[in-house]
Amino acid sequence: MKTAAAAIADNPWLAQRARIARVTPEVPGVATYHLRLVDAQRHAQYAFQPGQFNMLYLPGVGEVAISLSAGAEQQGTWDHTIRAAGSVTRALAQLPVGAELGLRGPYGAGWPLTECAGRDVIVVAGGLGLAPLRPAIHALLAEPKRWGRIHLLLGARTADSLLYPGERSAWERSGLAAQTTVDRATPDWTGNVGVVPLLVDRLAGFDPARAIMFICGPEVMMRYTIRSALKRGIAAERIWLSLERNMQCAVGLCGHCQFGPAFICQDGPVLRSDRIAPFLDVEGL
Amino acid sequence: MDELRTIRVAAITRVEGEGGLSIHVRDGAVTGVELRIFEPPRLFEALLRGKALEQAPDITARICGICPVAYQMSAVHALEQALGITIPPPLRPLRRLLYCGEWIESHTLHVHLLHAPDFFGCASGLELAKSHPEAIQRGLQLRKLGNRLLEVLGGRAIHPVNVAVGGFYRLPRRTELAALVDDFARGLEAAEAAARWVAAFEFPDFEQPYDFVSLWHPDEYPLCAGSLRTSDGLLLDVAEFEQQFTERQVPHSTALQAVRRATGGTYLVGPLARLNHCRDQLAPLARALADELGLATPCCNPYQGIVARAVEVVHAFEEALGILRAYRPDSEPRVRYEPRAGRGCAATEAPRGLLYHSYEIDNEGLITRATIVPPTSQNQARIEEDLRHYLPQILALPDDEVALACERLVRSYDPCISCSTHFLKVNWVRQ
Amino acid sequence: MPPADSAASSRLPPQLLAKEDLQALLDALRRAGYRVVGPRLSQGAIVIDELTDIAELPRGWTDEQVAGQYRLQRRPDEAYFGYNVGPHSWKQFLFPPQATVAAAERTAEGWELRTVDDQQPPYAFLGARACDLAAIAVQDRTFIHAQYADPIYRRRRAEAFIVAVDCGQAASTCFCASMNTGPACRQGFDLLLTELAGAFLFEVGTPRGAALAAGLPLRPADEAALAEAAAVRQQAVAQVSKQLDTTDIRQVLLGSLEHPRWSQVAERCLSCTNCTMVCPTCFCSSVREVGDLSGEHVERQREWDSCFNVDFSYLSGGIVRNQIRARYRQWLTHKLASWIDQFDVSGCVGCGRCITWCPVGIDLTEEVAAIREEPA
Amino acid sequence: MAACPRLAVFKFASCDGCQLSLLSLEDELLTVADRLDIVYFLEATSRVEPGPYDIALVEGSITTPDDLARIEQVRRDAKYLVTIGACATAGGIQALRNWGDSAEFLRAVYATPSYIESLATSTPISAHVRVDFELRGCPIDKYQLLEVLQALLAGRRPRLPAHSVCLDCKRRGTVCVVVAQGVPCLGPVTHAGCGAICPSYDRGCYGCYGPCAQPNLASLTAQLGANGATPRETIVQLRSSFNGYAAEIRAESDRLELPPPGGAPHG
Amino acid sequence: MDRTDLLQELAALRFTASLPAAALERLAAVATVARYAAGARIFREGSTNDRLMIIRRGRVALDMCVPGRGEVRILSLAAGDLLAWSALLGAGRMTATATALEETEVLAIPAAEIATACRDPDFGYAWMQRLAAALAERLLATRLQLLDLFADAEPVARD
Repeated sequence: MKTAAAAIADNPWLAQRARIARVTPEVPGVATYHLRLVDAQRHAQYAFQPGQFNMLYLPGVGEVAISLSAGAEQQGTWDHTIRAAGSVTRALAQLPVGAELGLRGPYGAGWPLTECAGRDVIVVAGGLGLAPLRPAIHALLAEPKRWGRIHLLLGARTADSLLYPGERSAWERSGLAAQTTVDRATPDWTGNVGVVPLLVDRLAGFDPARAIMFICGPEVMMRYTIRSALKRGIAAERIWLSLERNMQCAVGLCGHCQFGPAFICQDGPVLRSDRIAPFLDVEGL
Repeated sequence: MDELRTIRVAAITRVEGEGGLSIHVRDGAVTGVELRIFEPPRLFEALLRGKALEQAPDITARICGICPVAYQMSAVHALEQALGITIPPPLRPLRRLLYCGEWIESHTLHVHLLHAPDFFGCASGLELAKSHPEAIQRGLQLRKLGNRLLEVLGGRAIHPVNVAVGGFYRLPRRTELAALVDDFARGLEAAEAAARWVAAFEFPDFEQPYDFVSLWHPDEYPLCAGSLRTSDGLLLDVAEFEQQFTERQVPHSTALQAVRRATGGTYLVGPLARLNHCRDQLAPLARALADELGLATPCCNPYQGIVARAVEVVHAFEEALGILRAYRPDSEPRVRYEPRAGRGCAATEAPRGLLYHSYEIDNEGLITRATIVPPTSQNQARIEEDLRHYLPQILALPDDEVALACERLVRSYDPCISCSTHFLKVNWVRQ
Repeated sequence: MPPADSAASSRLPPQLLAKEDLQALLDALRRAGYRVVGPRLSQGAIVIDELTDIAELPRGWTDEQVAGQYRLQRRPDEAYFGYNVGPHSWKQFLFPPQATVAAAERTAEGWELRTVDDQQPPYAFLGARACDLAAIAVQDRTFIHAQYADPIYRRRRAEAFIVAVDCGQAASTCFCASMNTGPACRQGFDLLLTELAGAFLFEVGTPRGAALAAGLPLRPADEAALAEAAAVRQQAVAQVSKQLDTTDIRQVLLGSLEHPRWSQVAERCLSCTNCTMVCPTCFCSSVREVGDLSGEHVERQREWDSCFNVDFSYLSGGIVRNQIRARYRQWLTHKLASWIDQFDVSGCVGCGRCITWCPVGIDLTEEVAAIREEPA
Repeated sequence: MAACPRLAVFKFASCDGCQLSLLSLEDELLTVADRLDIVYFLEATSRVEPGPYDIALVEGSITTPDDLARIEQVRRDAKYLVTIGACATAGGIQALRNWGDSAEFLRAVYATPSYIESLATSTPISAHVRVDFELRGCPIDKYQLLEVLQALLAGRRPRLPAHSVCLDCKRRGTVCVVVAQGVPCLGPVTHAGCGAICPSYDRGCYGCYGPCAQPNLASLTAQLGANGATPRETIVQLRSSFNGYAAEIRAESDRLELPPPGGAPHG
Repeated sequence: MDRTDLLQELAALRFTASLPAAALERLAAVATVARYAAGARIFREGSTNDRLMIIRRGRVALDMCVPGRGEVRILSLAAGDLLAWSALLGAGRMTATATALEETEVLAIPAAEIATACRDPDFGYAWMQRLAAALAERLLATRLQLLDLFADAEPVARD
C-alpha cells in the first residue's frame, strides 16, 4: 500500500488532497471553488496550461472533469467554476468551505497561446464555456504586446447567466473588446439579443488573415460559430475549440471520451477545428 | 347483558404474505376464530396451465421467496414422476443439500429475527440485537451460511436457478463445495449453541392433542421423499394425499384450508410433526442434542416449535457437512427425457411443513392441471382451532394483551405469510 | 513502447521438447513463481484458466467455429494444441475485468487517498497464438503509452512470461493474415512451441526464455523436425480463408459515417457487448465508486465496459450514441480506423472472436466489405 | 434527508422475496438498522408507525381494489418511493393473467370465486403512482438494494447499470451458452443486475431482470427462430416470465402475434 | 451622402457586399440615409412600411408583442444587417417592432424600386440570392435560439 508522494508519479489513479479555500457564487447555479492543495509544497509547485482540466473527486460520490478557470496567480488558489448539474457537482455544492476533496491533474491539451503571437485573438464563449477560457484571457491580457487585438464574444441564455460580470469590465479596461449577447432578453436588458455566431458574423476590427479563434460552449454553438468564422475568412487551422465528453480516467486509458480520431481527455479538450469539425456534424458520434 | 367482542386482525394467503385474524366472543365464550388470509390471490395453478413443464420449478419458486427450494423440489419430483424418470442416485444428496440450505436459511430467520423477540418482549430481531447482540449475530451468520449454500448450489439464495426437471442444470465443482466445509463445521457448533439458547426460553404451558402429519422415511430425516405419516398411525403413499386430505374454501380467506377428508378434522404439519414422527432419523448430533435439551416426544406445545426448528437447523448442518465432504461430481447433471403425457404428484418437507404438488402434462410437455397445497393452508384450520382452545385461558386480559398473546401463538407456527411472521394487527370490536 | 523483444537474430537454434516433457515446462514455470494459465475445457469451450497439470490441457480436442457458433469436437489425434482461439483472451489477466484502482478512507481532517497495489503473482501464459501476441502488443500501446501507464497492466505485463504456440490450423473466422498478425508467431514471446506429431519444436525468444529453457530436457531439432514444423505452419496459412481488405481502410470507414449499412447492421446487432468483451484489444472500462454504509471507506473499482452500452456515452446533455447504429459504427470505425489515429496501429488483430461470439453472427469483415462495395 | 431517515417496507401481490433481500444483508443488516429508522416493515418488526416516511420500499403488483387505495396512501406518505422487484416494476408473474380470462382463473383455483376480491389485471406500481426509482429483478439483488439505500442516504442517484446480462457474463468469464451450446438465452436483451447467474449454471438467462436499455428483441427472436427453437422453449418464454408485462416485451409479443401466455391449455 | 459614397458603403456592408457592381449602382441610385436617435421607434409591429433597410451604423432591437407579457425582445441587429424585409412582401406589414438601441443610421431603399429592379433578371437573381442567404442566416440563428443552447452548458464537467 502506497500513500502520497511516491505513488503520484507512477499511478494516474491517485488523487491529491485538496481543500475548498473559498467559494465565490457566480451566476445562478454556478460557483467558483477556490481550491488549495493540502500539501503546501504541491500547492506551490502545481502548474497548468490554460484550457487544461482536473479530475475532482468526492469519495463515495465520484469524479468529475472540470477545467481550471483561474490559476494561483489570481487569488492564490486553483479555481474551478462549476454548475451544480450532476451527482458530483451537486454534492460539491453542498460541501462547506474547508471540506476536503481529491484532485488529479492537470490533464489534456490547453489553448495554444504560442500560436497567438502577433495575431488578433477572438475568444468565443457560450454559457459556462467562458470558464475554461478565462485562464487564457488572463494570460493574453498579461502580455498584451505579444498579440494583436483581443476580442471576447460571449453568449448566454439570459443576462444574469453571463459569467464573470465584474471581471469582464476589468478585462475591457485592460484592452479586451467584449461583446455579449443573450438568448432571452428581460425587459431591462438593452444589450444584444441572439446567438453568438451572429456576433461572429458582425465582428469588426480584426484581420481574418491573421486572426486566431478559441471557442468553448455547447457543441451546437461551436459548430455554427466555426461556420461563421470560416465565412469570415478565418482558416480552419486557426480555429480551436474545447470539447466535452464523459471523461473517466482522464489519461487515455478508459475509452469513454472517444470522439472520431481523438481522445478528448488526452488529445483535447482543446482541439483544432480542421481535425475535429467534420466529425461534429455527424449525428451520434 | 350480552357482551359481544369481535377481535379483528387486519391482514394471510394460500402461500405467503399478509393475513389477519378475527375473534368473536359472546358472553365470555369464543364463538368464532377466523385466520383471515387476504394476501392478493396470484392464481399460480391457473397460470401454470399451458406452460412448459420445464418452467414449473422457476414459476412455482415465485410462490414464496422464503422457501422457493421447497416449491422447486415438490415440482420437480412430481413432474419427474409424471415423466416416468428417476434422477441419477448421485443427485439425491445434492437435492437434499440444497434443501438443507433452505432449512437453515428459513429456520434461522424465523428463530432469530421473527420468533425469538416474542420471548424477550421485543418488537423485532433488530431490537433484540441490542440486548442480545451475540445471539442475533450468531443467528445472522448461521443464516448467511444457509444462503451461501443456496448460492453455491442454486446460483442464488432467493429463487435459485439451478434446479431442473431431471436433476440440475450444472453440478457444482468439487472445489466449490469443499470450500464450504470448514465454515459448515463451525456453523454446526454455532447451530448447537443456538439450539441451547432457544431451549432455555420460557414456554407458555399450552398443549393440544395434535394430529401431526409429515413425511416419514426409514433411512433419513424427511426432506424430499418418504411416505405420509399421521398421528393416528397411517402410513400412506404420497399419491393418496388427495384422497386423505381435502381443501375447503372459507369466505374469510384467499387461502384454501386443508382438513382430513375422512373426519373433517384439522391437522398440523411442520417441524413439530417431523420431529415427533422422525426423531429416530435425526443425524446423531442433532438427536443427541434433542435428548440433551429434554425435548419430549411427542411434543404437543406449539410454542416449542422454535426448539424443533433449532434442532432441525443442527440436523441440516450435520447432514450438509456429510454431503459436502463426500461430494464427487461424477454424474451427468440431469436425466434427458422426451415429453409424454402423464400425471405425477410429490410432497416434500418445506421448512414449514408438507408441501404437496400434483401435475398433469400433455404429450408436448405442457402442463394441463396443477394443484399445490402449501403447508400454511394445511395448518390454517389447526391454528384457528388452537386459538379457540387457547382464548378461554386469556379472555380476562385486556384486549391488547389478548391480541398480543394470540399473535404470539400464531407466530409460533411460522406461518408462511409475511405479516404473521411477525405481526398480526388485531382489531377489537366491542359490540 | 517496449521494442519487440525477440528479433530473429537473438533466437537460439530451434530445439525439441518431447511431448511427455511438457509437464517439465509447466513445472519449471511454476517453480519460477509463475501462476500458469492456459487452455482448459470448460462450459463447452476451450477457455483460459489456471493449469497445474498437463493433463488439464484439452488434449485431443478441437473446435469448429463459424459466425455465431462454436462447437467442441474430438480430434482424430491426441494433439495438445489442435484448436483455435476460444472465448477468452489473455486480456483478462493483464487487464482484469474487475480491479480496485484506488481507495479513500475518511480521517479526522478529511480523506486519506491512496492507490491499491495489485497483489497478483506473475502470470505465465501457455498457448498464446500469433494473434494473441499481436493483441498484447496493441494493448501495450493503450496501457503503457508515453505519458501515463495503467499500473496494473504495466506490472502484470512486465512480469508475464509468454509461451506461444504456432497455429497448425485456422478456423473459418480467422483472418490474421489480412491483419498481418499471423498465423505464425514472429515476436512477443519468451518461448515458442510448434506442435509436431511426436514432439514440440521449441524456440527461445528472450533471454528470460533462455534461462527457463536451460533447465529443460531439450534436444537439438533435426532437419526432419524443422520441415515438419514448416508444414504445420503452412497448413495454418493455407486454412486462413477469411479476408479483410485493409487498403485505405481508415479513409474508407471515416468517409462512410453516413453509410446506409450502419442502419442495416443495427437491425441485427443486439448491442449486447459480446464482441467488445471477447475482443483481445478492446480496453474500455468504467470506474465505480463502492462505499460502505458508513461512508468512511470507499473503493474505486474499475470494470470492463463497452461502447455498446447506452450509458457509456452519457453526457449531462444526454446520451451521445443513443442508437445501436451509432454504437456499432463507433465500435467498428474505432477498431479499424481511428485506432490508427490514436495508436498508430489497427485495433483489430484478425482473431475472429467477435465473429464467432456474436450471438447473431455479425461478421465485421462482411460489414467492411459491404461498405467498400457501395461507397456512400 | 432527516438525520435518521424513516424507512417503510410495503407489500402488495408478491412472494416476499424482495423484502427478504433486506433481511438477507446479514453482514450489513444491523448497520442498515442503525442508519435507517425502520418504522414499518411487517415482515421484520411489530413496530408499526404511520407516515410520513423518507423512503418507502414497495414490493408487489396491484391486483385488488384495496391495493389501489393503499398505494396512493403510500405515495402520499413517502418522500421517495422505490419499487423493489419485478412484481412492483413490471407486474410480476401474476401479470400473465392480464392476457387471460381472470374470472376463469379464479374459478380454476377457488370453488367459490365470489369470496375473492381481485382486479382483472396485475399492474406495476408506476401504472398508478409516481415512482422515484425502480429496482429490477425477480428477486432483486441485495447489494443493488444496498446501493439504492446508500445513494438515497447520500442524496445522489443510485448507480445501477442498464446494460445487458452479456457484459456481466463476460466479466465473470462465463462462456456464452448461445454460441457454445446452442442454448436459448435472453441475456442479450435482459437488464443486468443479477450478476449473470444462469449462464454460469449452464442454462440460458430467463429474463428475471426484465428488458435492458434499448433491447433489440426483434433480432433476438429472429435468431432464436433461426436456430430452430420452438416457441415452447424460447419466444413464449420471453413473455411468460416475470417481466412479460414490461412494455418492450409486450410490444415484441404483439409484433409476433403470439397467442396469450396464460389461460386455457394449448393457449 | 452622395452616390459615390453610398456605393462605397453598400460595397462594404455585409448584406450587400457580395452583390455585383451593377446591382450596387441601382441600389445606390435609390437609397437614402435615415437617422434615428437612441430609443427611437423605426417601425411598429403590424404597421405598413414601404422601405427596406440596411443598418449602416448603430444597433436595432426587434420586439414582438405577446399578450399578457408585453413586448418581448427577439433579436438585436447591427451594422450590415437587413431590416424591414417584410416591406418586399404583400402589404409591407411589419412582423416586429424595431427600436434604435443607440444612435442608428440606416440605408433605406423603397421596396417598389427593388420590385421594379427585379424585373431585370440579372439584378433579380443576384438580389434574391443575397436575400435568401440573409434570411437563411436569420432562420438558423432563430433555430439556435430555440434550442436554448446554454441551458445546461458546462465546459468540461461531466459526472
